[in-house]
Amino acid sequence: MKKRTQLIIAVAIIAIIVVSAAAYYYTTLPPTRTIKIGLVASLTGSAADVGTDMERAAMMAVEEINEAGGVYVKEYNSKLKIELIVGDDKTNPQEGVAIVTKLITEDNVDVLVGGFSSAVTLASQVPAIEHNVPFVITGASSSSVTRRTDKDTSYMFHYCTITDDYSETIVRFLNHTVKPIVAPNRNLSLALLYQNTAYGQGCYQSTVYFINTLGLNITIVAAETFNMGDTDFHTQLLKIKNAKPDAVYHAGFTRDTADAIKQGIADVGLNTLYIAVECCEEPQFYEFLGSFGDRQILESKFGPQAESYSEAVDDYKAKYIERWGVIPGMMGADTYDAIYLIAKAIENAGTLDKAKIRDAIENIEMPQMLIMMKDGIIRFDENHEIDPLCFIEQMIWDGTTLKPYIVYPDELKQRDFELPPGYVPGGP
Amino acid sequence: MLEVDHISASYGNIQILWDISLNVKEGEIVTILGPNGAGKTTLVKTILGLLHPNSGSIKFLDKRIDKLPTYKIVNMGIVLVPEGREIFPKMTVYENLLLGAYGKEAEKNKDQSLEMIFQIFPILKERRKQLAQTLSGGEQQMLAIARGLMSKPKLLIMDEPSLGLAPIIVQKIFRVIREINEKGVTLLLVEQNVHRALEIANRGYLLEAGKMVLSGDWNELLANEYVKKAYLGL
Amino acid sequence: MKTISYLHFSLKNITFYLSFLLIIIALVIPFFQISLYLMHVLILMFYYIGYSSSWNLLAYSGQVSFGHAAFLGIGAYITTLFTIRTSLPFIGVLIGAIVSAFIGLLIGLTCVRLREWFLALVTFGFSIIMIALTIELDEFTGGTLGLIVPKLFPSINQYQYYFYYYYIMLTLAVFLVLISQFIIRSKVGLAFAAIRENELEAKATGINVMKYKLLAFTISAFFTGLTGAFYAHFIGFINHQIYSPENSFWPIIINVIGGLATIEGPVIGSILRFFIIEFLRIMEPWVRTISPGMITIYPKMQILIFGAILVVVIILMPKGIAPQLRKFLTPKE
Amino acid sequence: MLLAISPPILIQIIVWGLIVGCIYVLLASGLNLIFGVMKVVNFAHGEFMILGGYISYSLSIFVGLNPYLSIFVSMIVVGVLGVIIERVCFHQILGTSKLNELILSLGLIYVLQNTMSILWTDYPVLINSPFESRVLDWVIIIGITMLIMTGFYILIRRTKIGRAMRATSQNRVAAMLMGINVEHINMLSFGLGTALAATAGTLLAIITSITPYSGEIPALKAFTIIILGGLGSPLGAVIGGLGYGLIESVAVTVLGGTWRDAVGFIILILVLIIRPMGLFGEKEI
Repeated sequence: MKKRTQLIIAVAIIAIIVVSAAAYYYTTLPPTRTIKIGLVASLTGSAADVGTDMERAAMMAVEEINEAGGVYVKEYNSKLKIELIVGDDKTNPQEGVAIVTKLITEDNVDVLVGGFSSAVTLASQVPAIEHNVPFVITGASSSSVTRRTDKDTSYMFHYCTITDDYSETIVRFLNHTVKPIVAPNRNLSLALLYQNTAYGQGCYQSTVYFINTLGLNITIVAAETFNMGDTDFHTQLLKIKNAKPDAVYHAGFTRDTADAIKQGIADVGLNTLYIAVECCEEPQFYEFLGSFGDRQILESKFGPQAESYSEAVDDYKAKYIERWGVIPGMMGADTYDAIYLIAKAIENAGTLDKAKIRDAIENIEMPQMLIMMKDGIIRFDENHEIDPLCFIEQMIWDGTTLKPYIVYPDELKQRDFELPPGYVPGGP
Repeated sequence: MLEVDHISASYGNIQILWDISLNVKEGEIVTILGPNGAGKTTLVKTILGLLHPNSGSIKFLDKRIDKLPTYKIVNMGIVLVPEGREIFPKMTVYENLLLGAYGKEAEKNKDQSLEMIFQIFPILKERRKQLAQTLSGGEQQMLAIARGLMSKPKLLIMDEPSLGLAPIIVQKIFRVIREINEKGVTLLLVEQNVHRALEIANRGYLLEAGKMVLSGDWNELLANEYVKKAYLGL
Repeated sequence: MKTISYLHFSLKNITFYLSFLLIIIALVIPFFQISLYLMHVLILMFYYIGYSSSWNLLAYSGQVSFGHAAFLGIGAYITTLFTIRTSLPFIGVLIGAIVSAFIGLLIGLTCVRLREWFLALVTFGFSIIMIALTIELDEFTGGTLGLIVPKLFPSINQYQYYFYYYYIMLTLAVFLVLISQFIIRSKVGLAFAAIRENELEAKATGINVMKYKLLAFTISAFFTGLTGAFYAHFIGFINHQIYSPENSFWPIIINVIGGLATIEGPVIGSILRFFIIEFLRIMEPWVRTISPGMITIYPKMQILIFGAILVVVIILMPKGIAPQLRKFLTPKE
Repeated sequence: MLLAISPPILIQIIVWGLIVGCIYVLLASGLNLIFGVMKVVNFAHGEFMILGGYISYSLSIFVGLNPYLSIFVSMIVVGVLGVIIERVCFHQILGTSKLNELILSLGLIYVLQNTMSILWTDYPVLINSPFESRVLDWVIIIGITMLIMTGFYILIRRTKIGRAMRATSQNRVAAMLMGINVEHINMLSFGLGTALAATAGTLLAIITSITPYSGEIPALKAFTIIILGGLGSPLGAVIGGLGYGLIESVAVTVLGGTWRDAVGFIILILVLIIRPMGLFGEKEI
């Protein structure tokens, strides 16, 4: 028995070495030239639910472009196909660095796209910076990924809304729409419940910042935190209830936001207006909330569940459902756009030279796709950030399904804002 | 009844028992004598299946038991009152006794056995609701023996029942042992106290350094020069 | 008698040649044109050898820590904070290790009276408390957004950096393996072993148990901090996730799989970890071609398979691989 | 800090602590039973809990079973799985190094988490209670916990099999000598322990949502509880579990959500500095 065990182990070790070597050789064979796009997504770990959506959206964009023949690159004088290589950063900085290094040095990707968690992306973008690989970040919402000062971020592009956008839209909406109804003669009391991560803290800080700079009559009466992955918010909500807010701004992911709203209404009896951020724009969020989501608020920039507001979104939604059998989420939309953006930039550059691609991305000007821009044109500003048009959706429960309608800003408005049933205004 | 045939046994790589044979007939009191570290406890453990012999065989009522797990051996009717009592400290005296009657056969007769036991050890009846760890050493030994008896054993093995007890209690315990034997239980008694053991035993074996050095009737052993010199201090 | 000494001699030879061969291979690898990624994972492999050897030193004294990531993180954070302010990374690394050793001593003081699971859970608790502290003291530590760690050698390109770092980590790993060998063979090591085997007996033979336990904690924390500091400069980024339970469990996994309380355990365990994980990663493109349904599942399958391998290895070889390998290498009589 | 909170809300905070405490009680009692009998720490206990939650969830979705009734089904399913895992895994490494238990558990954690993630995806699920009022849910949860713990207590204290379990946990060799088949007892206690975890999981999925990963930290907390309560002491697990839930709730109120996981360990360390054997522990283990 013992000898056999030894033999098995020896054979197993040798087999692993041989197969690895063979597979390694096999995967590094020089293929015909394609445009290689590396997608960095969190497929396992605490943010795994969002990574899958990014991967699906990216695959769809790549398939569509390839079906149309590919991307014309002048240097090769032919249409090249796109090859998508997916790397899992496991929602962990160490793994992020490793996987981006792999994508760059082993798979020799031309462009990188993706990156979800801000902290992970801050770490994983470093190899991209070092190797001068253009990286279109479509998930991380902290502005620090393109504004860091210790590294040259000229190859980093931020194609998604950032926490500043969320908070600005929310406080403007509160001031414009909610305050006149709830607290016309006093300051609006706002409570925050945020994830104690870079992302949640970003939301909190930018809320404070915009209230102050815009000079709004909004007071923050409570600010509670929770850990990523927590599912129990009762204690924090009770504390918030004690502070008597007029509205609660929850900065978190799909899972914790839905949980918190449900617990707040059903368990804690905090009948107020809950504001979620666009991270929650996932089909599961609506399913999960059900009737509890009635007349609650979601800040967004891409509303596949809402009443039709953009043809591009409707098309994308239909294709996505056909391909994957589920309604698309928000994270994938940025990534989908970004792939098209990259394809366009490569075509403009006419080469696969990374510096030229970077220049082409920097100077890109193309009509908006899924994510709406304030002026309808996708372009990057001096910080390599876009200027997206965010909106506020109000979710309406019709007895069977929860459906969002845009209530702010006025140019997109589909419905008037209403207070949630049983709403209890807070105190000053 | 019990036939141990040329067994040897070891802990890991250290051999403890060499080629040991012994037998016990129904109704007898047989004693295994020997100094500390002679392998007496190991021998008992091997009989009970806590340790499996390297070679040789053990038969009980003509059935091989040397490869059986302990609980099967116990349920066949060999019961050990282990060295150092090994009672269940955080259970009451009564619960300890009930555990003695864990086997199916024993359970059927448990009321009857209890009655008998409380007759022999009235102190246990008094203390039956107390936690076992609160008993004195002598009481714990009595509990251990009583618990063994609850199993309705065919063969009761006692490992050092007199160890660490006051002489008066030892006397009482040996009286009890004889009483038990008179009720029809075969006994295998492992003892360092050669004198006392031979007083009540029919036959005896002498174990030294893992080997059987002597065997015989009680009077033969008592008369043996070596035993006299080495163990009886005569 | 003669045959025994002969066997001993030849066994020593085999292990000696084997380790010699391994080091030679390790030394020449960077001269082949291997991808940076392979360099990256090899550097991490050396890091794991160093980290688990440091953990092993504490375990050798019978004290099993479930929260070694605390020391790893302290070393990393201290060197980062120091280097950001002074731009002297090598001194930072040393200071990181010293502070970590000091914290190790303090944690050791709370742990000397504790045994087994009690000790394990208290050390684990320290690493969890460190997470909360790091988030709470965000002005200082950067909170969850973390800190960017300056490089060990500024202003060289990534290829050179990896090349240098490869040898730094290799040296660190070899150094830590040799130093553990040295400590374990010394009088101190004997005391550690005595305490591990039986604390009361060790006390009875006149060993100052408390002193040696604290010494083990301090030494182990020092080397863990050192490894963590070098690691931080390599990854270039650090946040509270360095204290994650996963990071605390890696040295245990590596040591137990490799062979607990052996010198070669950390080396074998780390090499095996490297092969299993890279093997699963290399299989990915191939798995994608078999079935499209596997696409979203495979990243999870990788971890699942890794878990299953752990279970199987532990059941088949409860003592780890090192003792099996020793038997295998020992010439039959 | 607590004084700034109005009394009705303070009461709610305390009640909530006790409800969470119920989950900890169930979880810790199961872990404690397994530890007591087998002297094995099953770090994958939290994954059995979550699996129980998912099974009840699926039953309530696909079969339409009342979640409070599905507890008993998932108890059986998870319990049987526990028995199988005891036989195939833990039994094999009994008596080897204690760290092997950790590594084995870690392997099981990886396997179970990712299996659940593949089967049920990573999105959180919540079992919808059939009742309108949440207060009723809470009363039922406390009631079910009391019911199950009473049943557990009776099983352990009053039945023959419970006696055999306690005997095995107090003195394994002596238990064998009583004719107890300790391997059966191992299987049974592992199964019972995981079944208790499954109950905790179902209740957890009713009050908050669960994901495949939400069992990791609670298992470690349960372990902290039984260490604090004295290893192997059933009453310690109950008091410890309730106390832990309460302390956690108060700590989040006073210190903030960041400290939720850390506060238990701070208390553990303080207690162990003063009493190295735990609060109710008697002798060194």
